[in-house]
Amino acid sequence: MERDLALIIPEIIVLLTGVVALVAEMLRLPRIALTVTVTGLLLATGMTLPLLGADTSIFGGTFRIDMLSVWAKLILLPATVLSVLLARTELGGSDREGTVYSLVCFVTLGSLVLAGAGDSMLLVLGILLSGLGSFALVAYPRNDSATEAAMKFFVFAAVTGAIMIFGLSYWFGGTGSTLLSDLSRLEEKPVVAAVGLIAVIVGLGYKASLVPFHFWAPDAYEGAPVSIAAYLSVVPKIGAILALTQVVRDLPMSTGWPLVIAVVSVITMTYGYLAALVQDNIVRLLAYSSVAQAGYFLIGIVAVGASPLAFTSIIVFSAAYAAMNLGAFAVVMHAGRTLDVFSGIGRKNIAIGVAMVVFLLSLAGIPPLAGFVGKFLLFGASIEAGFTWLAVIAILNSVLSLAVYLRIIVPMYQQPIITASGSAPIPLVKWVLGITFTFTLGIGLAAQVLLGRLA
Amino acid sequence: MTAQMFFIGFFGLAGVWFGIVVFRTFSMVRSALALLFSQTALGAMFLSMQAEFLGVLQIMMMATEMSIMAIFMVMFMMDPGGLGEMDMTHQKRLSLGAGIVSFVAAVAVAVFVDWGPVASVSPDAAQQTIDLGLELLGRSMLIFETAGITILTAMIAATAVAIQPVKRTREQ
Amino acid sequence: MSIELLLALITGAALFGVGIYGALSQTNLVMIMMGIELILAGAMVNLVAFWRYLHPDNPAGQMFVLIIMTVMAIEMAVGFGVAIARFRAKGSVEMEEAAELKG
Amino acid sequence: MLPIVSITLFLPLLGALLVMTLRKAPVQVVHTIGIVTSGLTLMGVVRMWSRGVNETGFAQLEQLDWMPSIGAAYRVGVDGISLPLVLLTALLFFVTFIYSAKVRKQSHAFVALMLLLETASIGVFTALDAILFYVFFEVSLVAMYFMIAEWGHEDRQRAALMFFIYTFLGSLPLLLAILGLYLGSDPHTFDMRDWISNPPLNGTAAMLALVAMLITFAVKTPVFPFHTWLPAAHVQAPAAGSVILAGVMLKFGTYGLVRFAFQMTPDAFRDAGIVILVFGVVAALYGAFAALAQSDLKRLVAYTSVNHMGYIIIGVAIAALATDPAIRATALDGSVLQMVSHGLVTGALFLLVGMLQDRANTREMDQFGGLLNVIPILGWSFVLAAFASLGLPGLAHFPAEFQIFLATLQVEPVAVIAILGIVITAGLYLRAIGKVFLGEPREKWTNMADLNVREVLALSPLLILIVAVGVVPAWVLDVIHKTTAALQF
Amino acid sequence: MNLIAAAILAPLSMMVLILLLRRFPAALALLGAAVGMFASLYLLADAFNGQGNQLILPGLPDMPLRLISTPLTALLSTLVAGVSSLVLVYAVGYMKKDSEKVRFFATMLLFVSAMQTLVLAGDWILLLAAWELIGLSSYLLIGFWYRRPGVTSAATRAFLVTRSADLGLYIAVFILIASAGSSDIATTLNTGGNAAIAAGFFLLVAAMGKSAQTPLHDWLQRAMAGPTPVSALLHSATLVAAGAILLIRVAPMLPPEVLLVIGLVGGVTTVVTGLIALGERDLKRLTAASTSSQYGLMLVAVGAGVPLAALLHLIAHATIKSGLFLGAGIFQHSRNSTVLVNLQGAGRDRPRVFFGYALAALALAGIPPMSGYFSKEAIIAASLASPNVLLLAPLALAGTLLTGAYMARALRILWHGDRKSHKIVGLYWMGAGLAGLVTLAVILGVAFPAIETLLNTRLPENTPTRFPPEIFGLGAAVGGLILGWFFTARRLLGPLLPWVQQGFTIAGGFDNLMVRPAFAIARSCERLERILYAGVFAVGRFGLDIGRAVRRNDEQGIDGLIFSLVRNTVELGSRARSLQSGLIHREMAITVVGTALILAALLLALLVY
Repeated sequence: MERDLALIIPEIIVLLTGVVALVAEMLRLPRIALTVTVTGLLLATGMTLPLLGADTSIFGGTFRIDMLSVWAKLILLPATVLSVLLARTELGGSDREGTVYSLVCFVTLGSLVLAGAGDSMLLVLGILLSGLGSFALVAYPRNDSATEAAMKFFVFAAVTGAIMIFGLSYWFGGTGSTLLSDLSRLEEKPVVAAVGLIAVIVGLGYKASLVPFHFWAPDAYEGAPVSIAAYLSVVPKIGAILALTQVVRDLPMSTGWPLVIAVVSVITMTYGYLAALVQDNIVRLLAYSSVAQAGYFLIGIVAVGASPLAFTSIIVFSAAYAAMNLGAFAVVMHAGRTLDVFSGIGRKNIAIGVAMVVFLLSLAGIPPLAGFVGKFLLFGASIEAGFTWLAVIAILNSVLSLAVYLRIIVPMYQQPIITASGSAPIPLVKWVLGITFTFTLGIGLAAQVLLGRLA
Repeated sequence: MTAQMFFIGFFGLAGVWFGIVVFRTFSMVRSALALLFSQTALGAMFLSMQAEFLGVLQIMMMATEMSIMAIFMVMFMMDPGGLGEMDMTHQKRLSLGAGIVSFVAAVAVAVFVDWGPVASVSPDAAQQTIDLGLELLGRSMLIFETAGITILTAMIAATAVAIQPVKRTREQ
Repeated sequence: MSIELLLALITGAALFGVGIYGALSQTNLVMIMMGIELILAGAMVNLVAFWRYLHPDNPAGQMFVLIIMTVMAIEMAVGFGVAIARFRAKGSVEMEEAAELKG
Repeated sequence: MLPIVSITLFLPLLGALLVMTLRKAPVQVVHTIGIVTSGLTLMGVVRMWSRGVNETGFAQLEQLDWMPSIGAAYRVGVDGISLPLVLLTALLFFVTFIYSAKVRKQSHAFVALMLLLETASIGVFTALDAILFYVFFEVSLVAMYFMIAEWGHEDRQRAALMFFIYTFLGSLPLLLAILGLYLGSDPHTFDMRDWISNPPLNGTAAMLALVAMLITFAVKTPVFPFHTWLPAAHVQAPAAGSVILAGVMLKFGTYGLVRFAFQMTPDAFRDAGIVILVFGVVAALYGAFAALAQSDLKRLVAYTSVNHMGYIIIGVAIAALATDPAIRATALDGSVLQMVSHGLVTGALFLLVGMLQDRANTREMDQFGGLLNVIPILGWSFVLAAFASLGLPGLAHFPAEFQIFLATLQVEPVAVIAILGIVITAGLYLRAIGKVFLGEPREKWTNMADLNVREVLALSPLLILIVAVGVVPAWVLDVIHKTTAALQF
Repeated sequence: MNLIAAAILAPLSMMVLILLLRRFPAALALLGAAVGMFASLYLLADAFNGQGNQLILPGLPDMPLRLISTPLTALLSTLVAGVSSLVLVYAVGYMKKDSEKVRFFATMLLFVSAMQTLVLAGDWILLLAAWELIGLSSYLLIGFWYRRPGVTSAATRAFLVTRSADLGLYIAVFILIASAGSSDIATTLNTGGNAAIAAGFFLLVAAMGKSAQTPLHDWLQRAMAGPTPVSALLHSATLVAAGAILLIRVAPMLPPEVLLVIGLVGGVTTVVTGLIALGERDLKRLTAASTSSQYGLMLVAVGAGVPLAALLHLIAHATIKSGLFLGAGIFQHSRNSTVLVNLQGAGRDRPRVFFGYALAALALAGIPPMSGYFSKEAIIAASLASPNVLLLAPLALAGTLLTGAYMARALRILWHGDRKSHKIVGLYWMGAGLAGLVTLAVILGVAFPAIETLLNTRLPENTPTRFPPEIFGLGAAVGGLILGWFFTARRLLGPLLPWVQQGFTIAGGFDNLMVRPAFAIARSCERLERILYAGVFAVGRFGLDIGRAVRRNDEQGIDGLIFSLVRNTVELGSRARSLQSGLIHREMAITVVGTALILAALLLALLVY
C-alpha cells in the first residue's frame, strides 16, 4: 500500500495544490493561489520524473503507472501551468480568480486519472472529475454566452456519460470484472465488446471531441475565456485520448475495433477541417482544428497492439499538440478572437507573427516542427499496422489543414493593418509563448530527447 | 415462475412505467414524483434481486434527490403547475425513434449474447456488505477516493457556478 | 440463461430507451437531467442483475452501482449549479433559447 | 577534417539569424550580410568541389545522431549527382543576392528568408537521411511561399497560395513513400544510402511507393498536367524568387526523381519506365507549345522550364529502361547536366526579364521593340541566354540534351519525337527576341537605362558559366559521370 | 600550337579581341582571316606531303571531340579560309560607312571559325555543334540590319527552317553513334544496313535544309536581307555549302537507295530553282536562287556516286558565287538597289567590274576554260555514267541550260540601259576582293587534277558511254546563254512566270505547313492550360462547398455564404453574424444517430472478422 501511494505522489500533490489554492482563494489571496498552483504543479511534474520507465499498476490493477500515464503527467502538468499563466493574464483581478486555479487543478487531476485508468469505474469518475471543473470554468464569466456554453457542455457531458456507463454495465456482465485488463475475456463475446466499446467511444469521444460527439466544443470554446478554451482543448482532450488507448490495448483484436476507430478518425479529421475552413471566429476555427487533431490521435490508437510505434507516436504527438495548440491560443488571447484582428499583425509585431506562423505550420504538420514529427510517427504506426489507407486519408487531410491555417497566416502578412490593437504582449503571455515556441521547435528538431526516453 | 421472477418483472414494469410517465405529464411536480416512484420501484427490484444494501440505499438516496429535484423543478419551469398544457418537447418523432432503437438494440444484446452459466445463489446480505466493505477499502480504494474528490470538486464547481458574481469580470 | 436476468436486462434496456427519448425530446434542462437519471438507472439495473446472476462473487458490480449513484447525485448538483447560473444570466433554462453560439 | 558540408549548409542559416538579431541595422548592411554569407557559402561549395566525389557511393560524409531510436540521423554528403546541383544552388543564390541588393521593402526579412531558403535548398541536395531531406524540402516551400506572398507582383496572394497548397499537396505522398521505405528497411532506418544500396521494397509495395514519389516529383518538377502552379507562381514571384524557384527548386523534383524514385525503387521504376517516358515526352512538347502561345515574357520562360524539365524526365526514364550501362550513364549524365544547365540558363533569363520589368513595369512582349539598340548589354545577354535555352551548341543546354536524345534513340527511338521541342523553343525565342529587341525602337523606351554595375555583376557569372558548360562540359560531366558510371543495378 | 586549332582559333580570338577593344575591327578581322588562312594552307601543304594531323579535345564522357586534318578537310578549310579572307577584304570597303563595324566583323569572324570547325570536325558532336553555330551566326548576320522592316523575319525564318532540318542531322548523328558505338566520323562511315539507310535519309534532310534544296529553298532568297558580303559568304563556302560538304563527307557510307533520292532531290532542285532564278526580278535574289540550283547539281553528282565531282563544283562555285555577289554588291552600291529594273546599265558604268562579273557568270554557266566548265562537265559525266542515267542526266542538263539562261539574262540587263551610277566609297577594297575571287574562279580549273591527286580519287573519265559529256554539257551551257541573252524571261517562261515568281510556293509553303499548325497547337495548349487552371480552382471551390455543407449541418441552414479562400475575410466576419443557430437537441440527435452508425459499422466489422 505504501508503494502504491508512493507511485501516486504526483496526483496527490495536484490534489493538495487544488485544495490549498481553494483555501487561498477563500482567504482572498489570489496571488498566493497562483503561486501555490504553479509551484504545486511543477513539483508534481518533478515528482513524476523518478517514475519514468515504470510499468506497473497499483490498487489491484485499477490504476496504471505506465508509459502513458507517466508521460501524461509530464505533458499535462506543464500544459496546465502554462494555461494557468494564461488564465492569470486573462482573468487576473476578476472575482474569485483563485477558484479558477483550484478547478484547473481538479480538471487536470481528472485527466490524469483518465490517462492511467485501469478500471471502468475510474474511467467514469475521470470523465466526471475532468468535466465538472470544466463546466464551472466555461461558465466563469457568467454572461450569456458563457452560461449557454456551459449548459450545452453540461448536457452533452451528462448524456454521453450516461450512455457510456450504460454500455460499461455490459462489459461487467461479459467479463465479471470492471478491470480493463480483464477485457481480454471478451474474445468469445464480440458483441458485448462492441457495445461497450461504442459506449466508451461515446463517452471518451465527447471528451476528446471526436465527430460526431464534438458539437459542444466550438460553442464551449467560444463562450469560455480564451485561456480556458486553450486549457480545455489540450488537457482533458489528451487525457481522454490516453484513456481510449488504455481501453483498446486490452481489447481483443477479434472485435474489429481498429477499423471502427479508423473510421471515426477519418470522419473526425475530415469533418473538423472542413468545418474549420469556413470559420471566421478564430477561436471556433481553432476549436474545429482541435477536433480534427483529435482524429490524428486516433491514427495512433488504431495501431495499438500492431505497431510498437503506437504509444510513442501518441505521446510525441500529445506533447507536440499541447505545445502548439497552447501557443496558438496564447496568440489568439493576445490578438483577439476574430480573423479581422489578425490582419497585418505579423508585420506589426514580428515576434508574435513568427510564433503564430510556427504554431500554425506545426499544426499543419510541416517539418521540422513538432507537429510534423508527431504526425510522421502516427502515419508510420498506422502503416505498420496495415492501415495504409488511413495514412493516405490523413495525409490528404493535411492539405485541407493547410488551407485552414493559411486562412490565418495569409491575412497576417498580407492585409493592411486595420485594427489599432496589438500592444506588446504581457510578460506572462510572453513566457507562455516563449515556452510553447521552444517546445514546438524543439520537439521537431530534437525529437530524440523524447524518443530516447520512450524507447 | 418463481416469486423472485415475478417481483423483478413487476417492479421492473413499474419502474419503466413511471419512467414513461415522467415525460408524459405536463406538470413538473408530477414528473418529479413519477421519477421518484420509478427509482423507488427500482430499489425494490434490487431488493428482490437480493441486493439488500443497494436496494435500501437506492430508495433512501432517490427520495432525497427527487425532493430536491422537485424544488428546482418548480423554480425553473415556465409553468410549474402544469396548468397550461404546454408541450415542453421538441423533435418528438426523432426522439421516439431514437428511444425505440436504443431499446431494441439493448434488448437484442441482452437476448442474443450468451452470458454464460447463471449463478443460482448469492451471498447473503451480511456477507455482501462485508465484501463490499473489503472491496471499498482494498482494491477499489483509489476509486472510492476518486469518487470523494469528485464530490468535492462537484461542490466547488456547483458553488462557483451558482453564486452571484460580485463584480463584473474583465472579460465582459 | 435465466428468465430473471432477461427480465432485468429488458427493464434496463427499457429505462435506457425511455431515458434517451427524454434526453432528446425535452426542452428544459431539468427535464433532460431526468432522462439522464433514467439512463443511469437502467445501467444500475443491468449491473445489479449481472452481479446477482452472473458474478455474485465479485463485489465490483455493487461497487459500480455505488459509483453510479454518486454520479447521479453529482450530476444533479452541478446541473443545478449550471441551471442557476444560466437562469441568472438569461432568465430561463430552455435549450431552445440557448442558441447564441453557433457556426 | 573540417566538416565543410555542414559548415556550408548552415552558414546561410547563421547569416539569417544574424540578420534577425540586427533589427536596427541599415539596409545596406543587411544586404551586405546576405551577399557575404552567400559568397562564403559559395566558397564552401567550391571547396567541396575541390574535394571531389568518390567512385562509388557518397563522399564527404558527415553524420551525427539525431533520432537514433527511429533510425534517423543527421547525415549529409555528396555524390556526382548532387554536387553539381549544390554548386548551382550556391551560385544562383549568390547572384540573386547581388541582384536583390536593391530591395528596400522589408529587406531584413527578405535577406533572412533568402538565406533560410539557401540552407533548405543546399540541404535538399546534400541530405542523406530521408527525414532530413523531407524537412529541408518542406522548409524551402514555406520560405518560398512567403517570398512570393510578400515581394511578388500584383496577384501574388493567389499565386503564393496556389504554389503552396499545390506543392504541399504534392509533397505529402513523398512522406507516405518515405514511411513505406522506412518500414520496409531492415533494420528500420532513414539512411538513404541503405535504401539505395539495398532497396527495401519490392513488388506492389515498391510500385505504390514509386507512384507516391512520382506524384510528388511530378508536381515539383513540374510535369504536365501538374504544372499549372508554375506559370502562376513565376509570373507573380519577384525576380529573385523566380530565379530560385526555377533555377533551384524545380531541381528538387528531378533530383528526387533520380535519388528517390530511380535509385530506391529501381525495379518498379523500370516497370513504369514507359509511362514516365510518355509523361516526359508530353511535358517536353506541351511546355514548348504552351510557351509558344505566351505573350508575357516571364510566362514564356516559365513554360520553357516545363519543356526543359521534360527532357530530364525523358533522360531518367531512359536510364531506367536502358539495359546497357553505358547508355544508362549517358542518359543520366545528360539529365543531371541538364539540371545544371537549366538552372544557369533559366536563372539568367529570369534575372534578365526581372531587370527588364524593373525598367518598363511590363512583361508584355508587344509593348517592347527595338530595345537591342537602347540597352545593348541587356539585349545581348538576353540573346545569349535565349540561344542557350533553345539548345544551341557551345552553350549550356546542348551537351545535356544531346546526351539525353542520344540515349533515347538507342532505347526508345519513338520518344525522340520530343526533339521537336528544340525547334519550337527556337521559334518562340526568336519571336521573343524579334519582338522585344529587334525592329524599330519605340519612342517611350528610348531613355531606358542599360544594366548598371550591380546587375552586370549578378549576371556575368551565369553567362560565363553558360558558355563554360557549353564549350567544355567535361569539367562538370567528369564529376557526374564518376557517379553515374558506377551505378549498380 | 596545333595548326588545326590555329585555323579555328585565329578568327575566334580576333573576334574576342574586337569585342573587347571595340576598335580597329576591320584590321583585326583581316589579321584573323590571314592567320587562319596560313594555318589552313599549312595544313593543305602537310596533306600534300601525306601528313595528317589531329587534335583530341575533352568532350562528353567516352565521346571526345576530334579535329582532324585529312586531305579533304584541309582542302575545304583552305577554301573556306581563302574565300572568307577575300570576302572580308571586300567587306572593308562595303561596310566603310556602317556604324556597327565592330558587331559586323566580330560576327563574320565567328561565322568563319564556326565553318572552319565544321569542315575540320572529326567527330559528329563537334560537327553538329559547328553546324548549329553557323546557323546562329548566319541568323545574326542576316539580321544585321535588324531595325529595317522584314529583316528580323528573314533572319528568323532562315534560322528556323535550317534548324527544323537540323533535326535530321541530330537524329542521323544519334543513329550513327548508336550503331557504331563511337562519335568518330571515320568510324561511323563503316555503318551499313538499315542504320545506314535511315541515317542517310536524315542526313539528306539536314543537307536539304542547309543547302536550300526544294522544298526548303524558300529561306535562302529571303536571306538576302543581310549585307552583301554576308550573302557572298553564306552562299559560297559556308552556310549553304555545309549541306553539300556533309553529303560529300559521308558519301562512302550512303547506300544506293539514299543516293538515288539524293540525286533526285538535287535534280529537281536545280530545275526548280533555276526556273525561279530565271523569273527573278532582283539581282541578289536571282543569285541566291542560282545558289540552290548549283547545289542541286552537286547533289546530283553525289547521287550519281561521284562525290569528287560535287566537291570540285563546290570549290569552283564557291569562288564564282562569291565573285558574283561581290559584283552585285558593287552594282548595288552604285544604284542603291538590287532590283534588276533599277540596275539596267549599271554594268556599262563600271566596265571593269562588269568584266569581272561577266567572267564569273560565264564560269558559272560552264564555259571553258574556266573552272566551272570542268566541274560541271564532271557532274554531267557522272550523271551520264550513273545507273540512274535516265532520271539524273536530263535534270542535270536542264540545270546547266538554265544556269546559262539566267546568267545571260542578268548580264543582258546589266549591260543595256541608262548610265546613272554614282560614286562609291571604298571601291578599291571591294574591287580587290572581287578581282581576287574572279581570278580564282577563272583559273581554279587548273588545280583540279592536283586535287584529284591529293584526294587519291579519279573522276570516271574513261568510262565508255554513248553520250560524250563534253558535247552535252557545253551544248546545254551555250544554248542557255543564247536563250538568256536573246529572250526575256516572260518569253521563256510563258504562263509559268507568276508561279515562278512566287517561288513555286506549294500550299502556302513553310508558313502554312509549319508555322500555322505550330501556333494552332500552341493556342490549343493555352486553352487547355486555362481549363486546367480553372479546374484546379474548381477543385478548391468544391472543397469549400463541402466545408460549407458541413457547417450548415452544424448550424442548421446558413444562407448562401459566398466564401472565397483568398478574398478578404473582413467582409466575411460580418456576414457570418447573420447566421442561424444549431440547437443542442439537434446536435445531440446527430450524436445519437452517429453512435448508431458507428455501432452498425462495428457490427459490420465483426461480421467481416
